[in-house]
Amino acid sequence: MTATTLPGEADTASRRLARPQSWWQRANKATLIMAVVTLAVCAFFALSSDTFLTFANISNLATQVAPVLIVAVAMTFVITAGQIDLSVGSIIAFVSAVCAQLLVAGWDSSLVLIAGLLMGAGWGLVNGWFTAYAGIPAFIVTLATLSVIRGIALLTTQGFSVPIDSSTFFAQLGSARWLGFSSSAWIAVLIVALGLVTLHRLRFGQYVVGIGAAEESVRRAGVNVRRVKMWTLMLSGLAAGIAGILVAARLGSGSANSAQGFELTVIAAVVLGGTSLFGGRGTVVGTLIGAVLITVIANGLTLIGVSPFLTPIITGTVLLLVIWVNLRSVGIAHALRRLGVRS
Amino acid sequence: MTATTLPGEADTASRRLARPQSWWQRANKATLIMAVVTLAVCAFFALSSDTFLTFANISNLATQVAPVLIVAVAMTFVITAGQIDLSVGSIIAFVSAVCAQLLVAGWDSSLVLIAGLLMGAGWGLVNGWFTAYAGIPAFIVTLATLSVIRGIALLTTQGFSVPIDSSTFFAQLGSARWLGFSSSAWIAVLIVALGLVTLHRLRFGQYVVGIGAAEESVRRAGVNVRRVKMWTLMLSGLAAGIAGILVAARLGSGSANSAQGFELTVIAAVVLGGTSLFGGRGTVVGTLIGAVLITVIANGLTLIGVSPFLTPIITGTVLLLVIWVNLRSVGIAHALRRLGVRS
Amino acid sequence: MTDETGDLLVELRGITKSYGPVQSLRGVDLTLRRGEVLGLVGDNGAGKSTLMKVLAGAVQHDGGEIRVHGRPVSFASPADAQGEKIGIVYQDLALCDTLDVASNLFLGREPHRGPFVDKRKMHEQAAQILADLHVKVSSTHQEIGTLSGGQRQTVAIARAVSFAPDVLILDEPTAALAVAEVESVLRLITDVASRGVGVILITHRLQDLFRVCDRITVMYEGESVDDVPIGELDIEKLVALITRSEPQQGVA
Amino acid sequence: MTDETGDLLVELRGITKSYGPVQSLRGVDLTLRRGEVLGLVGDNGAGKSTLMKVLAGAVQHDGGEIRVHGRPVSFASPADAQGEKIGIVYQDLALCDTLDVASNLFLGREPHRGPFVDKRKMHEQAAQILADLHVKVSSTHQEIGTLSGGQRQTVAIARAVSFAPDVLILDEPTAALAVAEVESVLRLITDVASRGVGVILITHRLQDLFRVCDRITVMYEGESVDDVPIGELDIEKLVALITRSEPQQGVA
Amino acid sequence: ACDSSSPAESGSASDDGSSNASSLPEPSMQPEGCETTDELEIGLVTINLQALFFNQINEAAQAMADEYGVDLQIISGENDSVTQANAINTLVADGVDAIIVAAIDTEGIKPAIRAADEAGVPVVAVDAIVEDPAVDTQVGTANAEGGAQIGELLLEESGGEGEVGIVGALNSTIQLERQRGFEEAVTEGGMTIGTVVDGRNIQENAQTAAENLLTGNPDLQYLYATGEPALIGLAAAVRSQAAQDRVTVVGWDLAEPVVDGLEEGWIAGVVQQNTFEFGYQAMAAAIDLACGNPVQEEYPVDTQIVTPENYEDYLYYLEG
Ligand SMILES: Nc1ncnc2c1ncn2[C@@H]1O[C@H](COP(=O)(O)OP(=O)(O)OP(=O)(O)O)[C@@H](O)[C@H]1O
Ligand SMILES: Nc1ncnc2c1ncn2[C@@H]1O[C@H](COP(=O)(O)OP(=O)(O)OP(=O)(O)O)[C@@H](O)[C@H]1O
Ligand SMILES: [Mg+2]
Ligand SMILES: [Mg+2]
Repeated sequence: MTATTLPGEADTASRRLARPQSWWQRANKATLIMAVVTLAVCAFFALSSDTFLTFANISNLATQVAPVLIVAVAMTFVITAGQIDLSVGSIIAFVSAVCAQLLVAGWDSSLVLIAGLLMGAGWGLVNGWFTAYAGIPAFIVTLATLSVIRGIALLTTQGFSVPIDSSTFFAQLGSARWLGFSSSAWIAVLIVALGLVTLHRLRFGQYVVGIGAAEESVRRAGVNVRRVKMWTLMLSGLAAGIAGILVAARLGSGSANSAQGFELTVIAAVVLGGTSLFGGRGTVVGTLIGAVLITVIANGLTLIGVSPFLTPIITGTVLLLVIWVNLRSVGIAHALRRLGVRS
Repeated sequence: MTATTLPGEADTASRRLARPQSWWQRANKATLIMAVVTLAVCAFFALSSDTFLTFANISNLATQVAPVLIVAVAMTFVITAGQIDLSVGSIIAFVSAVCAQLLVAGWDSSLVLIAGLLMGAGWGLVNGWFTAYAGIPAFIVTLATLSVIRGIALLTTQGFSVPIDSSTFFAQLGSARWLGFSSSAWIAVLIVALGLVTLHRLRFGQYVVGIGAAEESVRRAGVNVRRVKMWTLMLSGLAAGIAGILVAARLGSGSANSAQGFELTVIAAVVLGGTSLFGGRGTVVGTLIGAVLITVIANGLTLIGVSPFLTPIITGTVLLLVIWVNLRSVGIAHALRRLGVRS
Repeated sequence: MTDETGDLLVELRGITKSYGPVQSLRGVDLTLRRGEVLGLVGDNGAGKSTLMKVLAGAVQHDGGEIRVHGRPVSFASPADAQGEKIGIVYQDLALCDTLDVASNLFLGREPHRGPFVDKRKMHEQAAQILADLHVKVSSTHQEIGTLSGGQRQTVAIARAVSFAPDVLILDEPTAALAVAEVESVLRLITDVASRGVGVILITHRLQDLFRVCDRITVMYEGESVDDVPIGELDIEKLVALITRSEPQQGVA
Repeated sequence: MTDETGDLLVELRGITKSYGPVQSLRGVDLTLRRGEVLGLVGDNGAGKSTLMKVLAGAVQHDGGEIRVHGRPVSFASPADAQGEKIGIVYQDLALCDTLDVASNLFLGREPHRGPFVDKRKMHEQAAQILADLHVKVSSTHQEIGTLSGGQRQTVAIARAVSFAPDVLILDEPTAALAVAEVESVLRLITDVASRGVGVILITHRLQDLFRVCDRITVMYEGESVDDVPIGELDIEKLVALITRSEPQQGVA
Repeated sequence: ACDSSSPAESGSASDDGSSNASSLPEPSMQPEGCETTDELEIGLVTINLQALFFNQINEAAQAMADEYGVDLQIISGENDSVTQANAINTLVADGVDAIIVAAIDTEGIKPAIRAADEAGVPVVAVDAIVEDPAVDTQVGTANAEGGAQIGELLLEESGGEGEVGIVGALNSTIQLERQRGFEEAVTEGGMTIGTVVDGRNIQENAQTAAENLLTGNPDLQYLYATGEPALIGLAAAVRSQAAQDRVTVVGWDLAEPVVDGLEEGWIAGVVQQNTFEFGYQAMAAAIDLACGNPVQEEYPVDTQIVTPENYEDYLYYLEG
């Protein structure tokens, strides 16, 4: 009854409403702080070890972080959608072992690469189908396939670590370098970029976030939530397939013993990066930082020659500390910002 | 305006409202079906192996299921409250290793027992404090302490297992039997009973369920949700302490390398039992069934002489199958019920 | 405003739905014509929301028939109902708390350029729609979870309307709205109805029904018990129909 | 019905609250006397619910002072506010979906016998309370998550009332209720007020305010802008106060 | 008690062994056996199925069991001592005639073994030495001694000076023993122990750890790996860091990627346990125990040191 709309009023109102956010508003404060903390950790290691900042070590770091990062980016989608994938380590073992066997059997490298990707995606599809269409919680499904997939890999290899002929293209993938960085590192960069675009720029990403927040609401919006959920798990399977190929290529052998406990490292990286385990919030940049942080800690502690007995203790403590600082510092960031505005 | 309440009307209405539910209404259908499936699995093994139903084997089974079950009951509370505890395996290793060392150092068994319980509860308290009061997600906290706790255990033992003198009361706890069942089994029974009462009859249990469903609502109801959350994690730590003592007593040694991956088995048992990983729904009876099912599968497959390579494959497949049947069968149960009513 | 001879948009016959032992719908009939505003009333727990969820495909009914545009349909999912151009504002709103206002508004049909969501366009269009509806939010970038109850509800209404549906279902759309916003929504209803859309309005604000409805369907304990043109009713009679008692003198 | 000379139950002075960049409350004053029914009105997003969360201890304010019974208090948690006998029905109800009706009703103060929750007594008492309030649910064993919107709301009201608070805050308690239930709630409000309880009623149904309130406080964009005895108002004036415009002729 | 030839010969017998149809080397001893061997049931509880090492023990045991018609039930301990204890209890309940066990935790296995002994089931310990009267027969070598042997070899290479980096597995008692024996030998010989890293018994973890070890210690000359995954990971790390020219590596357990290193000479020596003999002798002892025949208390199986000179003689271990 008092809606006396002047001409153009709605227009200015709408312009005000859609005003793009400033860089600071858009930035995820927690991720920013996390980046700062990671830099601080790096600075500490750089001061304590001469080798840490050498190009050789940085290149090493990039290679070492690659498999974790690749799977963690995909896992970011899985966790953001409120699911989880515990089978990634087993898929890596499976793909690396079977690829090596196929190479031994005389398959061409390119075929084996394709087979590796298909196997990864295939296992992901199995996980996804049981989760999305049979309605079994992803935790259970992937816990079961974790055991099944590694079991099959063990069965086929009988415990042998299957060597990969270093003259094959497959093996060279492990040692190929470009601008001083390994192929693994470049692939990881590519996948992070793809992950960023997919989560923040594609409908799929919107639905993944939405499903994590309120699956039923997304379903009622007419989205095929089952397909989206299946896709997330397929992506993590595919990523594990890629990681399996890279691990095998780098080691020059495929083994069913690879990547045990890998899932926990990956999930740690994702959650450390600020993605909520209950779904609905996820960031690929955070995952990148989380994966780098975990790898840097392992690398740095070795470089400064810490006893292997102390390594897990220090790693755990640092993780806890980092998250703690991070949580506190959303407040700190606002306080700083307010100071900045005032001055 | 049409509220023409006749005298006594409210009374009959209230009696109708509070009418106790029938046994069938109260029963958790999923748990019932799960019990039926577990019985079916047992029947299968009983038919395939003469030994399965011997008293010796059943007594074995009871001993084998005990540590998993003890921790799983506590984990039911943790998961129902929407938390998780990944550090239970490490706590078991820690308690078993340190208890053995204390015994070697000449402490009296009773003191060591108390120390073991305190250590378990103490680590649980650490987990709980960081989760409830520092606000760090339980997954991260316990992932970090998982690494720290086992690290400390490894450090103190230098990775070697510490023998326990079999003449101590502590060691005898491992071999003590009553009515043919081991002390572990009886303790597990006791803890299941305590768990049942606590979850379904105490306020604490109500709050645990409520916090899992809607933490903020419980907080607004004036409940100290932080304390409740801390308690759940302390309970799982304590349970892990008990399990650690029993494992050490049974093995006659304490090792920092025991119970690796134990957390996954425990969580599998809990989730298999129908407790929701997202919190808000939990059943101790379901957990009991889940733990028994997992143990029976391992035991049965050994008895019927399945190849060890096939064991993980079969185990995973059976788990998936069981859950699948279970999900379908809530519908089946209703259908059966309806048939039953009609006939 | 309405077109009494308009063709039948929606026809529900004998819809039943049980949740385990609870029988929420025991046989409901309902019809909706093009350009008509139908008021659906009933006591708390009468089954109104359940019925609307069935019509929107969010819930599958056990028995009975749904006809849209005269054709029998069966909705396996909300997407199917959307395909028949049925739009709905759910009583619980069905929003995603961690997505921003614009994303919620366009959930499921984001404007896109090639494979990419066109975020700028999405926010601009969202701002336009919200400004048109006089929705009071400060930015289309705000997360839905941080909005006030009324703000959330207006976003949900904006969402349903912007689908340009043939059938618009509003399940207590004004429950949390302030006076001016209620007026906007009522105006909106007559607006869309005059463009030929069939509207089903569920509300407990009976006086609103008299301002926009053409016909009232009354539900009681899971059944449709009355179907009366608005002209034959006054507020006391309506209350009596809802509570299944004789009309009384005192009026709320 | 009210006692104008009654002692001051609640006094809020200059309450402010920001969520990051959003300033929800910019300085709100409010007073409530014993036995008084205070209407709190304002546009959507005006900050009414936020203010009530502050008063109920669910949210901590940034600045300003809260006095209860004349003593300055600071609520670190809802438990503290309950300690001062402040009861509230939240706009979002704050129920636990997987608990049953009786458990929700008694959450935080379950009847117990020794260390055990006395489930039978709990269900009996719950049934009594619900029957007294004419709440239409089929069983106290039903899970809250499966109730209809109106049923949930009545349970939340029953919950707040059964605390026997000194201060009762009702944040849009009748939004989802059917006519008869609204009447019950209004009757309930006058009832408890006559027993000396101070009631704060937030609602967008302005006509209800005139039936039960003694005084109206108006909020606008995070500030309290008016505080007027009900006698000085009619519905047009009230609408004008809420929307900050001149009173007009046409009435909703 | 048996018609055993000297166990040391078995290594040189490899050439005939690999031409054998089953591709397994010939056993160096056979059980005396009895009439009822084809009714016997024997359980074998191993550590895990992921290492070639244990699978070869299993293979050999299975081959001999097949030959005598014995029903062999193999159970994986999945790296968990409780699982092993459970397995032994279950086997006893099942009424097997003998149990062979490769213990994860040489202390923690004792109560289960004692229970088996009380139930009248004879127990053979293979690989890891379990010092308990309930064990009827021990088959295997002391891991600490093997570590010392390879330490001696490294001392020869280094001339008794320099620093050794170690890639270990802290979660394996056996490998910790190997590490301890090695450390004692080389420090006595004048070398020092440098950085120790934990490969967690997983190849790519070992690789990452070894890479960090190599980068962090650019002057490091000598390296030691305590098990198969550690050695494979270490070898991959040496290649990826192109450190073949500056390092000398010793370790445990022959594997295909290791052979290249031996060929190129930067792997100076590998301790290879005679896994097949472990399997055969354990099985033979188990059968004899089940038959009630007398057996020796110990069957020492010599460890073999594979070097760039003799590695070709040992390649039969890698034929799957
Ligand atoms: N998922 C469910 N499980 C069990 N019972 C349910 C479920 N959903 C609804 N019901 C029951 O069905 C009945 C009808 O609910 P519905 O939400 O349709 O009522 P309504 O007419 O919309 O009421 P209101 O006016 O309060 O919104 C209620 O008694 C409710 O308890
Ligand atoms: N957690 C939060 N984060 C950010 N902004 C918030 C948060 N909670 C509330 N707000 C903002 O504060 C303002 C006041 O909200 P509030 O819920 O108090 O309004 P209200 O007066 O109750 O409105 P309604 O009548 O619609 O219920 C709104 O603009 C809302 O967007
Ligand atoms: Mg409804
Ligand atoms: Mg509000």
